[in-house]
Amino acid sequence: MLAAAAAGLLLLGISLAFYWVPNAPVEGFRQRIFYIHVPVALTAYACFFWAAWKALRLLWTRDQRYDLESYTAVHMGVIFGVLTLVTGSIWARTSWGVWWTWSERQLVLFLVLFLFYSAYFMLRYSVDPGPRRASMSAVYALFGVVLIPVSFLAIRLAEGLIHPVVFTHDVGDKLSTSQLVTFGVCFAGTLALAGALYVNELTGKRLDERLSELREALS
Amino acid sequence: MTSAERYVTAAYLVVLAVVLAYVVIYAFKLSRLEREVGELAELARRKKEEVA
Amino acid sequence: MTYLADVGTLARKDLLLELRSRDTVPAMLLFVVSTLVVFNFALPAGASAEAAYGLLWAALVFTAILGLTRAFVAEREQRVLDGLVLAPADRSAIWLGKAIAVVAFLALAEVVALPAFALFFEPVSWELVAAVALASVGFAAVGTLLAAMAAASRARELLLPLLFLPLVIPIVVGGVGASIADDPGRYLGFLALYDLIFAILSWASFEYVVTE
Amino acid sequence: MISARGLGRSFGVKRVIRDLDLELAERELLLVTGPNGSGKSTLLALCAGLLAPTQGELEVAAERSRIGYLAHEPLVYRELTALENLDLYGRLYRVPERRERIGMLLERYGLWEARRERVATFSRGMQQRLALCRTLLHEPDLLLLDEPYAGLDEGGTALLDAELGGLVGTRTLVLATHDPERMAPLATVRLALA
Repeated sequence: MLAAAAAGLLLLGISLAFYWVPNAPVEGFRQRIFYIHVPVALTAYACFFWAAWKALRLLWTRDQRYDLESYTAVHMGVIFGVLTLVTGSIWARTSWGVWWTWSERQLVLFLVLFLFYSAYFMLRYSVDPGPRRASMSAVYALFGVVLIPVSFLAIRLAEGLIHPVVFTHDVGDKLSTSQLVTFGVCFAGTLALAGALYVNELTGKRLDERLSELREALS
Repeated sequence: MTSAERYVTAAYLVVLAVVLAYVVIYAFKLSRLEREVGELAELARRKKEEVA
Repeated sequence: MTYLADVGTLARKDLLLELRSRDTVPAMLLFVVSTLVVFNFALPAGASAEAAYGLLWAALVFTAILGLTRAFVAEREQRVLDGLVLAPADRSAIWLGKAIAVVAFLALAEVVALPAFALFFEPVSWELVAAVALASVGFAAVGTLLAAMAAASRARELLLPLLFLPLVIPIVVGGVGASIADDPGRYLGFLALYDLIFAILSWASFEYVVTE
Repeated sequence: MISARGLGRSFGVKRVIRDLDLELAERELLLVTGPNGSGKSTLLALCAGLLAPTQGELEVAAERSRIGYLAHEPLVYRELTALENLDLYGRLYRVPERRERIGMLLERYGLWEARRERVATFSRGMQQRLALCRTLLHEPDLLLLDEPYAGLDEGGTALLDAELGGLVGTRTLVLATHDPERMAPLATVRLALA
């Protein structure tokens, strides 16, 4: 269901982004990356918040099934985070001719988050499975969503300081109706995609766990 | 194709490629799970025979 | 009141342990001075004053990591942490006591590092001292919690910097800002905000890291 | 005092304790026996609250401050002296008349002379004696003792025998040992883990 919705919405969204929306006044054709880059980034945030919500539920109820759910959500968040970095890098290349720029807030923030959540995986791999690992991972996932606004603030503060040149897109300006519709469809599509992947991955991880239990019981 | 068009297309293709890569990795995982289930079924069958 | 008494008991124990074994603070002092000397050679001739302040903050972060990797060694050796966790004291008191000890060790390192920096590189302003003080609290708050996590893992000392560095990037931004910007107040305010947010978060979540 | 229903604990996929039912009333003595790796220490850590069950339920009707837990490790700082360690725990447990109580225990367990020496210099037996002092310091209602005789010499064994003899019937005791002979006559409940 979710997968079908994701496929449909994304196909529709991409067609809209390529064939329906008019070129942006200043940026021209290259502005169309917006319709994939920003929805993917917002979806990554959504995944991280979902992970933190599940982490909070785990610490609240001590119900161990939330551990796998939180872990899977972080996993999806990192996939979408990497996509944000790559599409953002391409956007930087078309706009300013460089593959990386420290003056693009979103991009820098995602680099910090990527490092942070990579350490989450290191933490999980380095602790034996059990309730202790579940609650430590949950605490770390919670720190992640607090780090997002704090880092964002820090990056804004740093901009004026270290890299005084600030580039601007015209996406910050008001979006036209057609732009808004295209963006909405694409965002719904990436969200549905993340949801479908999340459900799939969660089932797979649970299956893995059950199988090892079965193996233990049989041996 | 202008260079802007190429880059925009590339951005969308990257997303597609990552999703496809995920599907491929998942296919490998599925086949591993299938093999493991097979092994466990075999193990269970042998245990049952031993008991009988 | 009993809470504060517990915190005092635990913090005093950490200071006593350090006084007895003297293995963390001397290492931190030596490390921070060595780092400054290395940075002198890492900076190209004619590099700006701003660059020197940036390197000072890098040196402080790594010194904090050095101290934090030792934070739970005494507890880990003989599973003493289990003994403390079982005691009727609130578990957050263990975090607070340890964080106070870490701040004390960092302060000692900084008392040496800042004059050394002033001697080797650039003058030290009051804003910089305030920023370093605020940053030490942030390092200790977040670092103590993460050190407890790292101590429970197999990777141990290896894991701590990986967990710690992404979380303290905002401290570095605030610290460098307070050192070189025209309006350091904004950056000091940001550091105070960081301390407040992450101290509360670490204080509230420490229990979940040391219990099941 | 302790009641377990379908209690289980796994470490990863390895299930150390499975489907354990247990009822222990106040002032009883539970003797837990079994070979190495059978889950004795895990059961005691579960009762102490250090570990959480992964299956089933476990209720322990004693507050954290009323439990005394003797582990494999003595749970004391190696770089502190015997006196400093006991003082730390005495403060945390809010033991009334702390100094007198600590002095009495150190005297009884033959550690008075060594009270100002670092634990790192102690022999295994002395560390076990100190661990016993730490466990008994706050006069707990529920005592969880994991191999309490480990490392003790004849003198230490006799001291512990006398101590346990005095505690039986007035406190709830859970004793884990791979050598069941010693405490067998006093046990009111026995649990053999496989």
